[in-house]
Amino acid sequence: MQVNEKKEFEPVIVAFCCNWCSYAGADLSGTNRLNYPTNVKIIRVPCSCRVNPMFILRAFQRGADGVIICGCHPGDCHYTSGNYFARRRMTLLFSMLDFIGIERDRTRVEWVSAAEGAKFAATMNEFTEAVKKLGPNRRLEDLRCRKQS
Amino acid sequence: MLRISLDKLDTLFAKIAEKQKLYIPSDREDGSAEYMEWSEGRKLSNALNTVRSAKEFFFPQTESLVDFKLSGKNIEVIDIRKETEDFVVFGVRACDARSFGILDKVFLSDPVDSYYQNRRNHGTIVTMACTRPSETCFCTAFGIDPTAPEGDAACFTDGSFLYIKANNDRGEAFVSSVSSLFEDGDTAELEKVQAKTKEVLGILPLSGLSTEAFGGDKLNKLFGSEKWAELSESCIGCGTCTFVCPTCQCYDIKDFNTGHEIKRFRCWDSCMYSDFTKMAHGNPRLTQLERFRQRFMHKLVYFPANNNGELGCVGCGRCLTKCPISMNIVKVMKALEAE
Amino acid sequence: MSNIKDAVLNSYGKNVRKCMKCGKCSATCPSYDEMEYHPHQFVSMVEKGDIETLMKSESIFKCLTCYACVERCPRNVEPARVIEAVRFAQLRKQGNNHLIPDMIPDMLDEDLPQQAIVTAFRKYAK
Amino acid sequence: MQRIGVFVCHCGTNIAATVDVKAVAETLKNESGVVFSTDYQYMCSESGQNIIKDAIKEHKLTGVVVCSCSPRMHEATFRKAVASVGLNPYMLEVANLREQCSWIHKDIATATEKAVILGRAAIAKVHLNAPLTAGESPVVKRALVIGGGIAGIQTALDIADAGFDVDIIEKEPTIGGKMAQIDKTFPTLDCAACILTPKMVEAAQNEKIHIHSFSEVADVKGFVGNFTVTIKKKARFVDETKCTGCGLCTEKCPMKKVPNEFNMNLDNRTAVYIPFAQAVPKVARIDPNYCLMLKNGKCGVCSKVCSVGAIDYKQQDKFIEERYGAIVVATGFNPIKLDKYDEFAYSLSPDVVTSLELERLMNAAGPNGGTLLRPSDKTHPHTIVFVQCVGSRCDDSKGKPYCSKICCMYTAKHAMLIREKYPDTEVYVFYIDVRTPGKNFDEFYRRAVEEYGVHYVKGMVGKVTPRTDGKLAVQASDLLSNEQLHIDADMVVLAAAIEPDKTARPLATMLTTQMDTNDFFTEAHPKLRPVESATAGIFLSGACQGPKDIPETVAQASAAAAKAIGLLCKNSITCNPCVAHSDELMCNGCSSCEKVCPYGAITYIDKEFRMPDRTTAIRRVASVNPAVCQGCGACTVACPSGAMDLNGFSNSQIMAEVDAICK
Amino acid sequence: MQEAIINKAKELLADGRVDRVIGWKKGEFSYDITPAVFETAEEIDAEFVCNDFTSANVSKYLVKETKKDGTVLAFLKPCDTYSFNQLVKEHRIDASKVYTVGIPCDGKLDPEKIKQKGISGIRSIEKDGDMLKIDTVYGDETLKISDAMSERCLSCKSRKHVCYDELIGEDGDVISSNRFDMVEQLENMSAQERYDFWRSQLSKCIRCNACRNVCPACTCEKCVFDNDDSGISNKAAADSFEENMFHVIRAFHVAGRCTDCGECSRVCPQNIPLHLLNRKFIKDINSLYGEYQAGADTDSRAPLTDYKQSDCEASVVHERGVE
Repeated sequence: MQVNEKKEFEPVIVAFCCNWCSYAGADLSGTNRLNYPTNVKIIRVPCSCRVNPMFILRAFQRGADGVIICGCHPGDCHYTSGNYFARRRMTLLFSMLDFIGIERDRTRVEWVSAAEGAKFAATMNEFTEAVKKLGPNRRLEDLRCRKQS
Repeated sequence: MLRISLDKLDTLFAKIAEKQKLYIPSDREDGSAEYMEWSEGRKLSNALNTVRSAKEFFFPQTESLVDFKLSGKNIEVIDIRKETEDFVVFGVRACDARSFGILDKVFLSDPVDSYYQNRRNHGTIVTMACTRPSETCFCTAFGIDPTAPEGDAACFTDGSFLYIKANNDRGEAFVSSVSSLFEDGDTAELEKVQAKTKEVLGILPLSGLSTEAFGGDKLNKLFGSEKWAELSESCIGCGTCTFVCPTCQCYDIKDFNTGHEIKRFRCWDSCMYSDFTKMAHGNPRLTQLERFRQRFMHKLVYFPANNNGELGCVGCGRCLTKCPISMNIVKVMKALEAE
Repeated sequence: MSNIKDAVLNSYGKNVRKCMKCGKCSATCPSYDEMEYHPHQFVSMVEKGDIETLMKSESIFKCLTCYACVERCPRNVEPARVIEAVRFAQLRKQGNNHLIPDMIPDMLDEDLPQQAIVTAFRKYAK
Repeated sequence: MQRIGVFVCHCGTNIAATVDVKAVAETLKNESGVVFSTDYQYMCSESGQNIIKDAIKEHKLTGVVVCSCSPRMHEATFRKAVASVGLNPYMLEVANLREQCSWIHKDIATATEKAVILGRAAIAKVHLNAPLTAGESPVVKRALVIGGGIAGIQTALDIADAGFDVDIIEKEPTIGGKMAQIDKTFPTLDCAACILTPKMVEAAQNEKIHIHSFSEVADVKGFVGNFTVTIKKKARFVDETKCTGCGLCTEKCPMKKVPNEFNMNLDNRTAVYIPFAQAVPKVARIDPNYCLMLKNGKCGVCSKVCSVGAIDYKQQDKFIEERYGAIVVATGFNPIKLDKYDEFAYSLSPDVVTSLELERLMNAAGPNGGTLLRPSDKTHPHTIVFVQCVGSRCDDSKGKPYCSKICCMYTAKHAMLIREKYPDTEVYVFYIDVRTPGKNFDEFYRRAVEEYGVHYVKGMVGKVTPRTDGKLAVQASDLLSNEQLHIDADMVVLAAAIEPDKTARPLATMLTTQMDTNDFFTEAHPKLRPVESATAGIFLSGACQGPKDIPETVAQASAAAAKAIGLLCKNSITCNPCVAHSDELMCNGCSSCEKVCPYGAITYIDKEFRMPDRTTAIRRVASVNPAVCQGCGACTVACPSGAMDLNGFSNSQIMAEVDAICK
Repeated sequence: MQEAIINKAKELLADGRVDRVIGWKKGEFSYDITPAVFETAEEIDAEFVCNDFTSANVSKYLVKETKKDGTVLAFLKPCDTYSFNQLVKEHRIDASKVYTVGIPCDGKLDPEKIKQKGISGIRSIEKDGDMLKIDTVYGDETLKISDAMSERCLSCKSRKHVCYDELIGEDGDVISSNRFDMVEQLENMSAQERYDFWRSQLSKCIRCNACRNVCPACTCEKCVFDNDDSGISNKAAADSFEENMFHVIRAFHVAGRCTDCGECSRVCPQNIPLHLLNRKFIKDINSLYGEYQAGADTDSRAPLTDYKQSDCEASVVHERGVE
């Protein structure tokens, strides 16, 4: 990979997607050839309620610039109540991150069903743009993990 | 003795900081004092002592030792050691000054700890005599005179002047580097202050504390004491006492995987922690009683046993003020003494 | 016009869209026959924003505020409060006196308590 | 250290066109633990699978990463392939290079870079994979149906028909439920008893079906395939096995003034009674609240007249324990109490009745022998007003927020029946909306209006006032003509909302199933799993899940039966190996995990542990039942100490993926 | 007060109702008081103390004490009863082995606050009306009691004992306190200001774990930060994210369980206002999911193990006013 001069900031974005809705939605946006940036890397989890706040902080520690959690729409959880728990946990966590001065736009929860390929792609485009605007995550990264260029 | 008016301290600090980094105790917004790097406008604290001791300048809480880099399937070992720059720590109290002697015995005896040695070689310790000891002070029990502190150079104050005196070669060099700001002056006022301070030392509540009952030969007597159970009962197993202690020198070495390299670092450890000195088989001290006992036995018995009877405590009193449950070495000494 | 609607909705403080048009309010209203617009119409006209018409109508003063409709409305729309809100909107308009002292002698009734007249002035006169 | 093989699929040009697959395979070769890396046209093809199998054998691979299409597509295929050569199928991970990489990106350089990162994440995860084995748990081949109404009966009949034993628990002395009280059914107007009682008899006679009438569920333990249920057989003071249902005792009983609940308390029965003529089981019961013998110890007439000696005044509640593989809940509904609706004068006038009471008034076996008479003076009513949505669609605390669904249709039925039998009667129906979705439903309603001349009025009744002349003054609104109507009615019929039976809530707690705020059981998925509860092995039948009419209830009953049969057919259930497990040494016993588990898979046990100070102590620790756990992972996050972890998606595995992506 | 408590302890020991007493023990000075277990009336007479400095919350010790045989008597201040209840709720304390006696509290004094006023060489501290008379080796000093009061006691949430077997003195009420003022003040700052505030505070952390070890909600058999397998264990106190991670995760782990007893801030040797993190969670929970006070009862569902279908979306954080 060549190092371009004055390379545009390319954020690292981690997307946690529940296996039943959002991961399938992501697959669908692929099947429909809907474009979204390569910055987004998806991690498959059984349910949005599997996402431990630790994972999110870990991602930021390791230099991720944005973290998005996608799950089934409220009421549609494969496990009936998982996304409701996830919603409370993430709301409180994001509020706390906001409280300690972390940019709000680095975190997001979005409900994407297996049929919403277009929504998935649109969400990822929008989220990547928002994170790009913020620039690199400097407040949450662990200095030891910063890449020496 | 050489002296400088206290209102000229800023000039003195500026002069020192010209050539090297200068650290002085300064007040934080929460009311406690901490060593901070001096820069224009930073004021010397009047506090008796800092929350953390000055040991951090030579034995930092966390420091990287070596890096390992993986490229393909090869591991590259990177020595990240660099020669430290010269620095001055100003305003160290007599108790903390004594602690370096204790740390030196651990880190500079064979095998020498090169990371520590590197810093020791580049750091100048300028001490400050006490004028207002507190009820938690008991340095005199360890033969320390807070009105005449050790260190490379010692400073004294009578309220209007700062007096300076070199204690060794490094101190001489330091004093001569700043002596242009000083003038020779009369010490009568200073002597009065010192006499007053000595008087106060005599009436402090802990002034009569005796160390008679401790030392390297007291192992068998003290190890099995029934008092340990009672003393350790309410210990919550935090590391506050060890981390604020100027003489605690235990550390752990761990690896941190950053994803692109492994950083091997060492960091302060506390014998109060359940995973202290954890080995393949587990932890040798399973209960808080054993861990608690370890800390005080180390200071009062094991250390003197290996170091010609010198006790591992300097009586700074930090653990007396900071322990969440107010259990401390004085209570331990008094309880064991009664045995 | 919309600010009148906003003002009415604001003083009403509930959601007119909850109405499912069952008509129980009108069914229950003791002043129904006196009214040009009936309680259920109030709700739907306020929702549509057709408030001027209501304000001009005498119906707003026919409501006894007996709260039968409030008590019985299954959707918690509470039509009496809608009517009250429209009435206030009308009363708060400057220069509209619905009660002037000259009208009193004709209306006087021996049994009418003095306090009612005072209250009526407070409510209906500017 | 794992020995990992990486297999990069071209998927024809699907992947290879935008991802440099050779470069991916080459780069991933350098990852730690990777001992083999290759690419191939179609990994899912037989020859592609053989490449994987051969490599496993040749390179002694302990882990496999396939970089191909979505794992939702071919994960199962590849798992089968690796299992066929003896590698645990859960040692395989799929990196999604097609749907989530090649198909969405255009630039080869960046797509390839992303593909490498996705591959690295999969490799990082495989490093921490552990072989997983699916557990098995046996299935008890017997089902329990809770509730003996039409839903329960139909479910039981279907399950029995498939050859499985099935028990029905009915809390009343007879099965039959609400349908037994109904006169005629819409939209065909055939007699309810004529179609229900044969089914009741069929259930009674089927040797696979065992009816526990006048019984309740006292306790439920266990999990799918293996429930243990304690049944409380309430004392009926008549020996079921001896009573022949001859009815002599009921004739002789001197206590004749007991309100007859089967006829909605519109007439009386005796203290010893059989609920109705076609009751199943046709066994008498003594009502201890009224029986003179049981109350005062003075009477004993029934005992004297019973020729088989079935009367047993000393009978006690009995508890029996049974084991079941599946449980079907069919607890049904009740009309709500109308005591909060003073405006309709329900408690003031006997001539204001609920629809279910009207059913009994019109029924041939009812209090008036089938002639519709006013309850107050037994005269023929000439004007009848029906009020719809009484307590349904209410946003207040008095009623229910939902539509009770059946009222529109049964009211049309009542109106039609009355107009047919008594053409001189004027019938008004006050409605908010008329809802008739269903086969032949709207036609039925239109017939009531067009052929039978029922007056449907869009509006609501505001007030019913009983007058001294015996009439009911009905004040209502007609919204379409914008007028207030005043009708002098002889009778007012209220379509009361229906609500789940009161026994449902405690039952749901015992079954660890979920309920909505209205106490209807929650289905596992509102669209795709409508007859299953979220708790494995518990199925839902009839109105306990939501308001339903008879055809819908029966359809759901059969569907629930089919689901139960599907379970009972199996000798054992293979459990999903990706389930949660608790590290007992770290578990605090705080119960957080238990509270978020939607399946009740977590229980707490007291276990003895060796403590650090070499003593032993009993600690409360969580224990996951792998047969019940579905692997959502809610518990793993609720657990503060990290004692709870999920196989296949462990904390360390997910964090390794995070690290690999962020590196 | 102390006398009544001592008499109660001796009485309960004497009639065999309890086998041990957990309370506080005299120190070297008037303020350095240590929680302790007493077994005999003699020990109690000699060393038991309950005064303005007995601020340690003893409820967490009951986790350990109730694993032993016999019944233990615990003296609980109003705020301690919330911790006790919460621990009972989480099955950490076997309530049948504890006899709880509620004792009144009108705020405890913070020795550090006294010393920060420059008062040194303290020999004794006595109350005199609303003033403290302090005898020091440097002469007599006076200080307003409110100036020496613990920060947490100045915003006390409740003087009501939520559980007790017996009560000494009168029970108080839940107080509508100003405890969220500082949280609100921070919320109204800009993100940069908030970041600067927390970075300056959290960078003081020396990872001594006192906050965690004293916290009655932190009773894990093994803390994730001590567990090498958890993936987030770390002893290093690097001046970077590690600090934030520790405190944020710790606050999250106790969210919905923290009773706001304030022990974390009391014991922090670096005076980091850690309770603000917990209070932020409490404030959010109260405003988003309805008022909830952990420890107020032993059977309600904690907010994070509960949900409503109508809960707000996480985007509520984005919709807030100040950026």
